[in-house]
Amino acid sequence: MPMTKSSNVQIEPAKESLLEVKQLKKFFPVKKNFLHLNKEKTFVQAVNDVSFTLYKGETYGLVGESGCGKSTTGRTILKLTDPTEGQAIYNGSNIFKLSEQELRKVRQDIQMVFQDPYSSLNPRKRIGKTLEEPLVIHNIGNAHERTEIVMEILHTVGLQLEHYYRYPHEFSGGQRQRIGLARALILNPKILIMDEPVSALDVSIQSQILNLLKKLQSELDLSFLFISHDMGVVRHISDRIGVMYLGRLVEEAPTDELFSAPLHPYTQALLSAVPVPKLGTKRERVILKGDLPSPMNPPSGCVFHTRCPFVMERCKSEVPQKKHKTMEHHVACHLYDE
Amino acid sequence: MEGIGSTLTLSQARKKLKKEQNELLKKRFLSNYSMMIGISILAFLVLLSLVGPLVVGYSPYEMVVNNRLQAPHAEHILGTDNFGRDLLTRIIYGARASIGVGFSIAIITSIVGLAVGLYASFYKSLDQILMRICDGLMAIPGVLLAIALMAALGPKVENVIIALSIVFTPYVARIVRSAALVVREQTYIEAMKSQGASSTRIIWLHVAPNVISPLIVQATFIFADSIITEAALSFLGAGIPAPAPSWGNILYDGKLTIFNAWWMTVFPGLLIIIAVIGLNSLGDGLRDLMDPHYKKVKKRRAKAKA
Amino acid sequence: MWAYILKRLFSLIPVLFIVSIVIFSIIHMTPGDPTSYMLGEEATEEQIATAKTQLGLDLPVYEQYWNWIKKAVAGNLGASYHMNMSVNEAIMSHIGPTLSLAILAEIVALCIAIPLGIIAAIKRGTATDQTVMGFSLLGMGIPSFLLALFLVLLVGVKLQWLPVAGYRPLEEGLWNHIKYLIMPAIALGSIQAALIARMTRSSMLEVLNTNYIKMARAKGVVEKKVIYSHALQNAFLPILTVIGITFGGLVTGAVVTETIFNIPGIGSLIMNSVSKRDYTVIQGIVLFVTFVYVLLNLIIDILYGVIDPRVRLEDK
Amino acid sequence: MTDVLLEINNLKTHFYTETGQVTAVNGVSFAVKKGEIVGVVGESGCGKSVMSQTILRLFEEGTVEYDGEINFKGNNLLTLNKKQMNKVRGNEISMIFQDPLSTLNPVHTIGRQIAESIILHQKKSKKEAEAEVIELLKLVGIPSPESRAKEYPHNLSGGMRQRAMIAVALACHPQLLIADEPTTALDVTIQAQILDLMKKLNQELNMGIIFITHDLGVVAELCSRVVVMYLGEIVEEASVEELFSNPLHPYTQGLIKSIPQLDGDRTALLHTIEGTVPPLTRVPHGCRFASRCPFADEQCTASSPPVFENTASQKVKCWHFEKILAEQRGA
Amino acid sequence: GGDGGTKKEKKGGELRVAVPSEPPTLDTHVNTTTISSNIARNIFETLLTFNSSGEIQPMLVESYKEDGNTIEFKLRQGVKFHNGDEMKAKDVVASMNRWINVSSSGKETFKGASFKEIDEYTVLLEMAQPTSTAALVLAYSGGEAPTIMPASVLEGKDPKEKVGEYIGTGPFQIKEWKQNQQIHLTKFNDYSSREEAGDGLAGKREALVDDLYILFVPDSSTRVAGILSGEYDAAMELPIDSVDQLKGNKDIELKSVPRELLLLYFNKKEGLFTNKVAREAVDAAINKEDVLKAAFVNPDYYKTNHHVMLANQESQWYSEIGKDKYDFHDTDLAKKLFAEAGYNGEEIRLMTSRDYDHMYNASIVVQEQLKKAGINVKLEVYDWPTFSERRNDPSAFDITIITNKGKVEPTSLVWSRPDYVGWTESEELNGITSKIRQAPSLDEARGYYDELQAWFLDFRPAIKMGDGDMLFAGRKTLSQLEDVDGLIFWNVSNSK
Ligand SMILES: Nc1ncnc2c1ncn2[C@@H]1O[C@H](COP(=O)(O)OP(=O)(O)OP(=O)(O)O)[C@@H](O)[C@H]1O
Ligand SMILES: Nc1ncnc2c1ncn2[C@@H]1O[C@H](COP(=O)(O)OP(=O)(O)OP(=O)(O)O)[C@@H](O)[C@H]1O
Ligand SMILES: [Mg+2]
Ligand SMILES: [Mg+2]
Repeated sequence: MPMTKSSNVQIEPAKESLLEVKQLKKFFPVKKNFLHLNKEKTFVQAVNDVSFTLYKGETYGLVGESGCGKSTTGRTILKLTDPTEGQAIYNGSNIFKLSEQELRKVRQDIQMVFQDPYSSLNPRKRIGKTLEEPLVIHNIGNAHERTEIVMEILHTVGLQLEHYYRYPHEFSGGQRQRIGLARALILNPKILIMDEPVSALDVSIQSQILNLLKKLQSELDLSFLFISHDMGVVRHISDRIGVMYLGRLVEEAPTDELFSAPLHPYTQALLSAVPVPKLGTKRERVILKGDLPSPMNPPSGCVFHTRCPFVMERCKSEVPQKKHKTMEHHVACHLYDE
Repeated sequence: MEGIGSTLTLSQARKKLKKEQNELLKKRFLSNYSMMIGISILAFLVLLSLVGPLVVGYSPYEMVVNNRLQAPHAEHILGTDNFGRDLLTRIIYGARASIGVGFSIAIITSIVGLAVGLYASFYKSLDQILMRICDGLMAIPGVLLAIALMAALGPKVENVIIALSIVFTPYVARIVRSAALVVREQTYIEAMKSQGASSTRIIWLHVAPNVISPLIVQATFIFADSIITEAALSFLGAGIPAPAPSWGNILYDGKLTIFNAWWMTVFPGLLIIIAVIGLNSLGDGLRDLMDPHYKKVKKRRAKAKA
Repeated sequence: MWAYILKRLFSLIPVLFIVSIVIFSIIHMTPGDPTSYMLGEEATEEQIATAKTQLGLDLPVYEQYWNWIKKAVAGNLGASYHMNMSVNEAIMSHIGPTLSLAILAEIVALCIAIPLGIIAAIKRGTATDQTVMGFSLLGMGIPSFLLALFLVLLVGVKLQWLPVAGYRPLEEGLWNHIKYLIMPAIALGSIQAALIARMTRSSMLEVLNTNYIKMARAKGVVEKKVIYSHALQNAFLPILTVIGITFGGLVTGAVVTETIFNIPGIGSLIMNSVSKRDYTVIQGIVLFVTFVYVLLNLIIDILYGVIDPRVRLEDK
Repeated sequence: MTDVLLEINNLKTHFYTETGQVTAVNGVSFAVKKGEIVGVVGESGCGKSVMSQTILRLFEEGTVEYDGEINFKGNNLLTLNKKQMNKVRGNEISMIFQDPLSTLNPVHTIGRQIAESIILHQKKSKKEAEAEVIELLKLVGIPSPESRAKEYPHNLSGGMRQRAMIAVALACHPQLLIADEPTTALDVTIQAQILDLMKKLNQELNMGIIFITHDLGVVAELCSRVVVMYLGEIVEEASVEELFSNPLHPYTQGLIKSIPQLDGDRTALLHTIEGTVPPLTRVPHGCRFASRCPFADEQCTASSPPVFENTASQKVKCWHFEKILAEQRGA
Repeated sequence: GGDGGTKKEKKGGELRVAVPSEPPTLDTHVNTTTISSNIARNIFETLLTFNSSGEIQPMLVESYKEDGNTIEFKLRQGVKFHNGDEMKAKDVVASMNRWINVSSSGKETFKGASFKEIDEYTVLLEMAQPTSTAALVLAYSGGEAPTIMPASVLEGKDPKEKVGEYIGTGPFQIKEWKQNQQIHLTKFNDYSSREEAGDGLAGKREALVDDLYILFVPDSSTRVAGILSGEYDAAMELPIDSVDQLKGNKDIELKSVPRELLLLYFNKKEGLFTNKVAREAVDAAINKEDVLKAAFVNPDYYKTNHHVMLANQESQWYSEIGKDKYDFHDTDLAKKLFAEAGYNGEEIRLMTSRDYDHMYNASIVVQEQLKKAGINVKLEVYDWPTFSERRNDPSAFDITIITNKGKVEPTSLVWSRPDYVGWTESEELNGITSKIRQAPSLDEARGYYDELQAWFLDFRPAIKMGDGDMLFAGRKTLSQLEDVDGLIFWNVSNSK
């Protein structure tokens, strides 16, 4: 397949872009023993130069190695941690530059489901109250109506009315995850950032939830940023998928294209490693060799070169640039240089 | 999933559930022994200070010097003080002053200290300022502050309360801050932020409930401490104006005669302890009411008996 | 971290400056002046007036302040009006007893409080819990002077085990030193213990139900270690804070105990200076104590971070 | 046979809540042999985690009551005293919790938490333990383990925490490992690595594993036997081959159909099981799945089905299993 | 030579005395506090002194001769200061002239007087007029005692500046003063004692203990506990409420001396009590014995004394005047008198301080008694420095109750001073005072005491309630413990 030149590709605004993340960087300083005075500061480069666009009504799946910065990307977009660099353009303004007041409005539109469902629930609050909270914050309905809404949403995510009065520790992992989802859904957001929203659900409920999400999306024109490890789930829900590795976005493509023709060696390895719930259908796995690199001192050049089966000399020194295969499919890998 | 059961049954179920929860709330409240004990003790004390004066046969100032320091006997149930005044009467009249002072100070310091501690834990720049103010306030001797305030504003109970509140607030603030520093790093606080909750809301509705239990402990301590300290201040002319009784100044009078009149220290001391127990039980009960893990222990006991 | 420490230490300057102004104003707002004590009960008005002129108390307040702060900046806090020594000396000579007493009392308090608080928390709702907490309420409610006097009468007068009052510096032998401090330390310590025990209990209760405690148990860690190494550390911030506060309070607030046991500490120095209106000493002590508190709290704040790595005091 | 490592008999776990007693695990029985990997799947909230924590008796004393037997190497764990129990915990049986952030102690470094059990149970020095910690972290695929060992849980990503948890659990080479959704936060490459590790340990050390998961792919890859739970009960138990080729319980069938596929049409709605799980406070009298079951009839709502044995290795708790079996054969 | 006490006399050892407060200074010339003079007189000595029956005796002088406007003192020879120098006339002149200059009693009694050196061992006091009380005042070792210190200490200094070096001729010398803790005195080995037997403050003085510790113990219960446990060998100012405990202990000897005059002062500059009738009304309203009882608890420890001097001075100063009226109190009369004085319900401020329990307790009772007479009395309690400031402010109070120390002669009683609390100003009083002071002899002066007493009861610059005792106790290991205007620590041995 001939590769288009990266330089002169113009992406037509076929769809209305809703959220645009540009060159996002987030470095965490590494806490040192405070007696070591003179050492240089080191950073965990959790997110390094990530850009992508979320269009209206679409789902952007974010996959990648554990610890590669997916959650951090999600949290940073909402400015839950301060970004080191970069922009997140929503409604024409940079979220990172907003005043607290404006930020709060944006946060009504962009909701987040946290990866860790238990710790994201206040242990002292009954679930009902926790769920009502966003309604109160944004002045929706009166006390009675709010209770109604909450009970409704509990039901929607497959929980019972009784659960309204329970405390978080009385729930199972999957139930908590659904509570997190309910909390994010309750405000009718425009964008939903979901960090592993179904990982703790059994497939039957998972499918209910995924169906629900799809339904909501089509009805309300929602956009999702969907972070997950479950390739099956991602495939099912996403329109486009970004693959991250060690803080960088290495490949981005429409779902079908990614699954049928993954370009980046990491993506290929990833797809090959998915376990299949059928016996005897073991696939040929691309086994990644080499040590896992650390985000504290990522490898020079292409961050994947230490484990890449196709590694070349230049990979070790040169950072690969983004190259477009089609308008929507691009990859950062030297293999596809002309 | 999409089939949200028939709306009718659903709303019925909701109603039933709400009723059930209301009953549970009542039950929870009533089965909260600490709280009940606390409320009864405090109610008793409040009643004592309100109705007591109408019942006793003496005036708190009425003195027969010749009867000074009589041990408890029929005529003076709790004995007499060093001026021959009826101790019971003075203790009853003193209740109003002491509980009033103790309560007001405990409440004021709790509220102000809570606010200061929470905001300090939340905003780094404020932290520097507020905590340094606290350091300074803690360093200024309370007695001096009290004398100065009394001189400036006159010896009134309100001023005692102001002075002692200033003295005690930093303690509360620091305790609250320390607990809040941990709470504010929790993921659920981040979750609230992501929901667009204002800082005020997060601080008061989400962080505050999580720091309440150390606050309660500190507040009870302050309650007791201020009852006693008030009396120490009245030595400097900064307390409840003499010869009005308060538990604290009865105690201090008792200290001078501690070698031969135990009743002058024991009775007011006992009342202070009772009041502390009352307030504390109330606090514990409040705490338990908010503790998601607590009720069950009760349940088990109930069951074990059955 | 160092930057943070430096920043905090730097903040001492404005703090001390403001405190100095505040204390100066308070002192001059307070009626009475050093002469009332200096000259005795039967002093004449004329004597008082001359004394005031001598002491420079007739100057305008700002001038007095200026004269004082000039020297204070250089570390000279002035001379006591009443004591035959400089304020620096006065503080130094009184800090020893106070420190010894405070440390001993804190040890007593911690030895009683932490185990009791923990036991109460573990045995929540049981008779043990109620007994322990009952005692701690007793400790909270009982005025310190009563406890002190009770100890004096019982241990000092009746049993004659320990001297009733007084103070011997460490140079006169460790036992001689300690012997005089045991009773006051117990009197102070047990009241502090009451507060710390309750704080320990309530903080522990917050922690004992968490999942990581479950996890520690799942690892087969013995209960004692679960409590002391896993739960306590998580619950320790408020406890540390009260320890800090009570320790700070011991530096200044042990007035009653110091008086009853006749220990020449900072507390009684403050009280004495206030009742003698020894302005320079009051000012000096307040600055000194502010300094101590800022330092103490800095240490505590740093310890917060050590104990609980989640606590962030600096902005990232 | 003596090669049974763990045998659970009619295990019940009751919680006391305000609204009354809740039985989260209701009469579960199954066994794990030495060196066997048993998968546990089931509805979210069906009691998998509760069951696994019950094995180690981890609930707050006084809020729960256990019933039944948990025989581990011939000893009933429910009757052991604290001291004996502590010898078992972490050493002979260890556990990977579902929720890695809240189960890691926030104030201890990862390294310390892993070293703790090594020092405790293997009586090793601190130094030795530290070296072992690095090894373990490497084993579970955490990059730059030396520096990561010194970090606190909140500094790690979800997957790293989970791997740290796994390292804690594997630290003492337990005879039985209970893994409660150990790989949910891991990407598939790491997951594959972890699964390989478990398999290796399983074979080399003859370690028994109870593997709770929702990922039927993982089950297929790893387990030899599977237990399917629904609302506190085991509804089906089968060898992994039988489960995928011949699921008998309607719930199991529903589960398998609900899996999102890596191929085929991805725009269509996923298959779901109709209805919702009834709350534990209102469990139906008869078959607990009846309200959602396409095969349900009066018998189902009237009385709870017993456990039927289809083959030596496949048991199912359904009145209609024969009908279903027949249908499946026909299909 | 005197043979001292009869009890077993052990030399050496230490004596630990608990006193309630710390002296502001030991410079006796400028200080009126009891505690200060009490400690200082172990270090410093005066030219003259009193024996136990209140008669004037020589101390540092061999002899003295009064002659109209002058008194000539012959100094004892060989008296050593603690710094080793011998006491000579120039030291006496320097000390006494400074004293006349700075002390209020010096200024009052010796206005225009000065000391002159005649030769090395003779000094001459020249006064503006003959003064009957001169020797008395010079012998007084209470507040503002005219003690002798080396001229070298005083030279070149502003007389008003406090002396920082305490060098005297007394039997003890100062070793160390630990602020807020104790004063440590040691035996002065070169002390040259008088030869006469010890009697009161006069006669032989000998430090029988090597170390004398004066411990500052502000808390009265601690003093009691300390003496009970043996921590202290002696303790001053014990609370009268603990008498039972102390008496019950067989190792302790409890003693008391009359010490204080309890007086109610009127603000005669401003307010209701500028009116004599109002002052009379207060007198009628008060039951003095009740007040005394509240202040001094036990009839054994107070005297219902009607005249202005202390009851134990009656051998010197006594007057029958007013004795019959002492018990008089009549609430109705008081009401009538108040009405007559034009009192109509305004608030009367009774000011007191809790730093002195006697004052405070008395005030509480007075307030109650005045209330009974229909007076709207407000009690205002202040700490001592505030009190001290306010009592000098005519607009700050109406009544206050103060305990004053007894004085050797009536004209130095403080209520008579126009600049003291209450501001007593009366030509008549000035007349009587001069008469007493300028009487050619003390006996003659005593004759005017009745006159003074009559004036006091008529004018009522203050109301005298009675006398109160100071309670002190010593362990029985002490050979003796006496109080003459304060405890005496020489000639006391400790067999502990
Ligand atoms: N402490 C508790 N008190 C009361 N009920 C509880 C408690 N813990 C769990 N439950 C209830 O027990 C049931 C089983 O929970 P469990 O955590 O075992 O589910 P699970 O099978 O692990 O589900 P998931 O796959 O979602 O983690 C749930 O319905 C839950 O609500
Ligand atoms: N608060 C923090 N302080 C320091 N480092 C952090 C912090 N949070 C995350 N990191 C680091 O940032 C990197 C990316 O973490 P992140 O949580 O975004 O990963 P992730 O892609 O979500 O991984 P996973 O799939 O395992 O959840 C990791 O190396 C992690 O250690
Ligand atoms: Mg993540
Ligand atoms: Mg679970």
